[in-house]
Amino acid sequence: MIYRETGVHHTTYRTDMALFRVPLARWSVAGLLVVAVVIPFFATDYWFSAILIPFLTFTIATLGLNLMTGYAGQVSLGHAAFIAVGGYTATILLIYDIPFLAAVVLGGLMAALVGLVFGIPSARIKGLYLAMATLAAQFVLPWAISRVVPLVVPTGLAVAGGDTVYPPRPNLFGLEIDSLFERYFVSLAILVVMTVFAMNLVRTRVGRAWVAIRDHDVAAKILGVNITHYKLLAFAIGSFYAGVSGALMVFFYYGVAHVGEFNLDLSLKLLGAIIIGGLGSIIGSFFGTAFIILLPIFLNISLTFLGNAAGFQVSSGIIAGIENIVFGALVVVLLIVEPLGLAKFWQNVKDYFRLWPFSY
Amino acid sequence: MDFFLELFVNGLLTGVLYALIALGLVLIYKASSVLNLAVGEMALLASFVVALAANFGAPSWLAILAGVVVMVAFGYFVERLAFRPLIGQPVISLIMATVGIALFLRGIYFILSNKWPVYLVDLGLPVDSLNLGPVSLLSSSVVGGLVALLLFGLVGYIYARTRTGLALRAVSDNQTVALSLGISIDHLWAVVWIGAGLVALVSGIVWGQRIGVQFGIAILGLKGLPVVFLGGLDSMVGALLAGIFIGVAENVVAGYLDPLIGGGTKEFLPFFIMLIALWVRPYGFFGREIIERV
Amino acid sequence: MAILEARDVHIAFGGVQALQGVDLTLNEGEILAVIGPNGAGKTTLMNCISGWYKPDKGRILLEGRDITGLPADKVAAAGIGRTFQNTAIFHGLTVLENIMVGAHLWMRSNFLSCMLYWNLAQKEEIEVREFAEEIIDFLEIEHIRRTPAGALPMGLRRRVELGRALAMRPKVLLLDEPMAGLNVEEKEDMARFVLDVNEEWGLPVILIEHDMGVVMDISDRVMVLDYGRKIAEGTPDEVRQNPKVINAYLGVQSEAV
Amino acid sequence: MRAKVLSLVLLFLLVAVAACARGQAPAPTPTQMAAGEPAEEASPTPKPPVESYVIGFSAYRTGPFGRTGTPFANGAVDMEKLVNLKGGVGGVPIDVMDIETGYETPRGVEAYERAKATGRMVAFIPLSTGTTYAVTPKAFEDKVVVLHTAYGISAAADGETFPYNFLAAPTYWSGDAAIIKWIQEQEGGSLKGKKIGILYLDIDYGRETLPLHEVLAPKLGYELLKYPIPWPGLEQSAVWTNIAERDKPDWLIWRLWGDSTPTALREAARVGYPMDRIVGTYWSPVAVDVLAFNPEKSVGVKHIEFVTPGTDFPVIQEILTELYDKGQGAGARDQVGMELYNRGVYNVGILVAGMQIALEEFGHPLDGEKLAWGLERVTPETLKKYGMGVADLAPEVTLSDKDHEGRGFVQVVEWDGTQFKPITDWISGFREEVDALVKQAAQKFKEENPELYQE
Repeated sequence: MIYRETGVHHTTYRTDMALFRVPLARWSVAGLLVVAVVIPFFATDYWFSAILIPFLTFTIATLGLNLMTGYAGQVSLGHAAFIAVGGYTATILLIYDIPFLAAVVLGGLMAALVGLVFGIPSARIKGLYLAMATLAAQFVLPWAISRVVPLVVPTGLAVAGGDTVYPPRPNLFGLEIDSLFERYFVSLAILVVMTVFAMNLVRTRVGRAWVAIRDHDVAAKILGVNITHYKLLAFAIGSFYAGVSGALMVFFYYGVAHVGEFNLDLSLKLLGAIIIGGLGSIIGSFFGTAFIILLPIFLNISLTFLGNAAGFQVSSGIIAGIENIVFGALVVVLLIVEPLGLAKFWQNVKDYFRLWPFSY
Repeated sequence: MDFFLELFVNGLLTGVLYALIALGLVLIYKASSVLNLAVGEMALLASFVVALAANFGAPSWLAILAGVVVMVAFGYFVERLAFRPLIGQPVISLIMATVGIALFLRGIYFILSNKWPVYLVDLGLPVDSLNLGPVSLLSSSVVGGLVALLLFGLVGYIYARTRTGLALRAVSDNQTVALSLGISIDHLWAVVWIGAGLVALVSGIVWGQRIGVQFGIAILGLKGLPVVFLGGLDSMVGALLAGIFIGVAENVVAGYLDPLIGGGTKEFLPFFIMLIALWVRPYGFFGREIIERV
Repeated sequence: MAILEARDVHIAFGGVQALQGVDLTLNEGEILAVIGPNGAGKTTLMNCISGWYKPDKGRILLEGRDITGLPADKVAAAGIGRTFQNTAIFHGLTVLENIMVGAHLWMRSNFLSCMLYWNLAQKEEIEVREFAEEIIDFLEIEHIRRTPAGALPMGLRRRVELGRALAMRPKVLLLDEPMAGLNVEEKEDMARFVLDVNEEWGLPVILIEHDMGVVMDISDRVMVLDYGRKIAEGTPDEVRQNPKVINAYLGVQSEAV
Repeated sequence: MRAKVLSLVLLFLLVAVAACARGQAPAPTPTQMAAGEPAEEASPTPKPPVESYVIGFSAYRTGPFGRTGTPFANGAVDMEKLVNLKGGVGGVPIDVMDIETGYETPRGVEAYERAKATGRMVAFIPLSTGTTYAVTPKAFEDKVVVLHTAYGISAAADGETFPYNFLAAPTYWSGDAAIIKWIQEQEGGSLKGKKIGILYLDIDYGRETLPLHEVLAPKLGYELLKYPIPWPGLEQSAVWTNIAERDKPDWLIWRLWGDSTPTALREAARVGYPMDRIVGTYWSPVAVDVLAFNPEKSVGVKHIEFVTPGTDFPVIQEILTELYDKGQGAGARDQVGMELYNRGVYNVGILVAGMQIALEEFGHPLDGEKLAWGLERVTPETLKKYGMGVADLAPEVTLSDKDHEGRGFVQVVEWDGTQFKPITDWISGFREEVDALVKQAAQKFKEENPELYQE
């Protein structure tokens, strides 16, 4: 957040090591939370369903991927498959009357377990070769889901062989989570908790070990870090986040578990989100999600808007084409201009204000 | 036996075409350690351009020439505008850049195909089915396979016998050393991207004959991935052999297993083979192992 | 009293016999320098000791306990800390965090408590922070504690690496060319730190170094490797006089000069 | 340089956000469009009571199915223009919000919400199974008609369970039942001992009719052979070798979609499987698939239709003369009259018919609930009267509050080298079995989603 260090002195390590060291940072985080709480009172249905809720749910997934890939350096091309595992598990558990929160957590745990299994090759291989092993997850898991789900779900939309499942409406301690407003707040609360967890992880022993492995695995091992253990932990935690976000996507965003949504495209998008947002940066995950998930929508709307303002009758196909071109070019330009991602750009802004107004 | 033979031969031909996609990946990886995820989109654009030109009544040679011009220009500009400024960036950023380029190419394809829908690369090649004894083949596949092998031979020759090839081998061995020997990396990257564009042109035409000019060609880029990982990211021979191996294996296994277990083996098998290969030989069967030094 | 012993270590890569029956003894509280021409097998010996290579033959004992063939992280846990010839700091971490990674070994909080930053985790983090600050004070790098390590010049990197190894609270410290690429002032600083580590912390040190002046000044004993064999061992003065050494190493150098 | 680029990006983002804050894409407003056109002059009504009626449309001219999505989208947009040229719905123009989604469900959901944000959306055309699944529960709440012609949720044929979902076209089950019926006729009335293969994409859509065949096969005595094709199905030679060398089925029913279809055609030609023994479902092989393989070699291949392809209909002719001759057509002229194009026309047409019927009863302003009421009164007669010519394309649709399918009549069409031509009248079959499946599936949906039925 905004950092103004001037005049701030810590007298104990305890305060110096707090999550937000500077009062202003604390205040701006609090301010942001207030905004997040106030927004829904003004948001329209469109903002809820098309922008806010997808942003919240996808961000959890990007956070997980960033822990796994950005911090621990384990590139995954199968994140969407882990999302699917979490979403389906949670849905099925909800059908079997498991309480909402437990279903979400168990969905995450199931995804973590599966992620762990696909993370095993990381003990021997790394980089692109490991990415390929996770790509296999993207092909194997949906297949497995479409075979297993019809066996477990007592009902199912299609009469036979159906892997599309509508979850029952979740309820939290007896209160039905129904309106967009409630969905927003539950997602927001879970995202905040997950974000705090992620921030705690990366500033402590675990996070340091991950970055150490990412930056120099030989040195990390020789310093006594059990590399295999921490790589697997990264897979498990990253997939856990994916699973939780999958559960929320199914419950609050799509309203249905449909295996077709969790495809390779989504995996690539999430990977793009963390690269563009900033590898190894929590706030980068937020920026990246906004860029990848929301920018195409913004582009589409504004191109249509501009086209009309200029008096052109443009077919939506042309607009979509331009949208793709602009988006693809933006990705490349951004990588050239700011290779460390939007988070670095943000950091520059912060640094500028660090000692403001006495920046000499 | 006939059954097996037919599966085998058809798998073989498909495999050569997989190898063709993989060749585009290997070329770029060898020179710059980038996994080019836009390889499918490049083929798509190439086949679309050729098909469009043919659709407008251009004779075959002119249509192909149009494709060559577009792909050379593409290779040159993409290196110039996107990859040269990215030199020195982490590999993952470079890969992401290829995803950006893929989106860019898709956009162009969408706009053009919306205006001029074309369906097929029609170069007047025979499309009849061919019967070699008990085995039925598509003549276009046979032609495609031969073209692919020819291309492999050509690229192999360039690598082995020409000055540029020598420089390319030097760069793939060690970039810094090659630089200090006065080899211009910029120049080589441009050559490689243009080369990859031309390989994409060939695979676009061949696949466009097989499955029509359609978005599916872009998806085919994925099929190249298990192939290169099995063969080793930096080995052309590996790409060829792994392509053939995967083509044959998936076809034969799917032919025998599908009726038994209810299908689905075909899209998986390459990835299963790849997973196992990654366990047994983490750097592919022809790839170079990365030895870590402290 | 020997704290670390290597007995008859052999290792070969392909056809190259990198080490052929090397013995090494490190006594408590001493600085042992290992010298030898390039390719003599010094770093290979370090890698064998720290568990990165598994010797083909021979044993390595730490305080009498056999640590041969243990994975590197277990060797580290047993009490061997080291630095690297080509610095291997973690670019993405700050100096402070780099040093705290060194403390990873003896930290006990698991990922769950880290996630919650609760109780044990917080207490331990603060404790490690205090310890890390001591090291930072000791190495005189307070001003860069929050700088990303990737942005540091070589001299500071070497210092950070030393700090990181110290944070492991090792029983033995292996320093692989800690002065390579440093200028004269930095070398002096580094030599002073090595001596302080040895005296104030009471740590036995194995030092690989090319700079003969430094070696002769600060080491208690010197061991000379050539072509994977030990050709001499003794006090600096003894080694200096040893004709084999002069021939194999100093001799070559003086001829070249 | 760096700062400049970044500020440009930021500026662009600002514009985007500003545009977004309006909550809707200001898609081509039909009022502007119709301005100055003859229709406007003819009707002296000073100001329409409502600005327009919005039909949300998740179109895809891009993405993996862009090739097949394009003619459909163009048909829908052209029909919108034609309807507005003719004065819209009781003087109110319709606004087909053609939002590109690339066949992605998140974008489809966004399109739904964007159209809803206008406050005037009466209907939504999802055009993808995933989007249909995702918007259906929303439609219950928003009371907006979701029109999914011959795709989406087959159980929605049960209008009592799905008050706002309309197929207005046969379900997959009706389609396959009709195919079996037709094959039975071709085989002289008996299927005993015949082998019928189903070549299907191994996803929900492909698998959907298997239960029907499992009921019908023992009853009629045919052997059911299953050929699943894994997604995306660009390489199928093993399956086809099996078909040709081992099983040799008498007929093949196709349930493919998109890029897998031309590949299947090519493989059929390779192994020499007779084209005239292939009968596809509504979505494969369509004209664009055949063109992507080889028009001459595909002669005889068939699929079933719920609208008649071709240009020999007044409504299509009007589109050609009023729009394409004046250079205002949405797409390529040679795609007009393709079955996918005509389906787009039909989609908008049937909604307009429903609106006109509702208008007679309620007057302006209309909403989704009134539109649903109107659609439930679509019969061949009312469609003729209100459907602006689409009755010619699909003459046998009869909807009611119980039946949102419309009796499930299909037509078998055959490729003659240049286009698909109908070779049968409107047929249907095995209604009892199909109805049982619909009932069963609808019941399951009801049990799974009790909260949609509270009140």
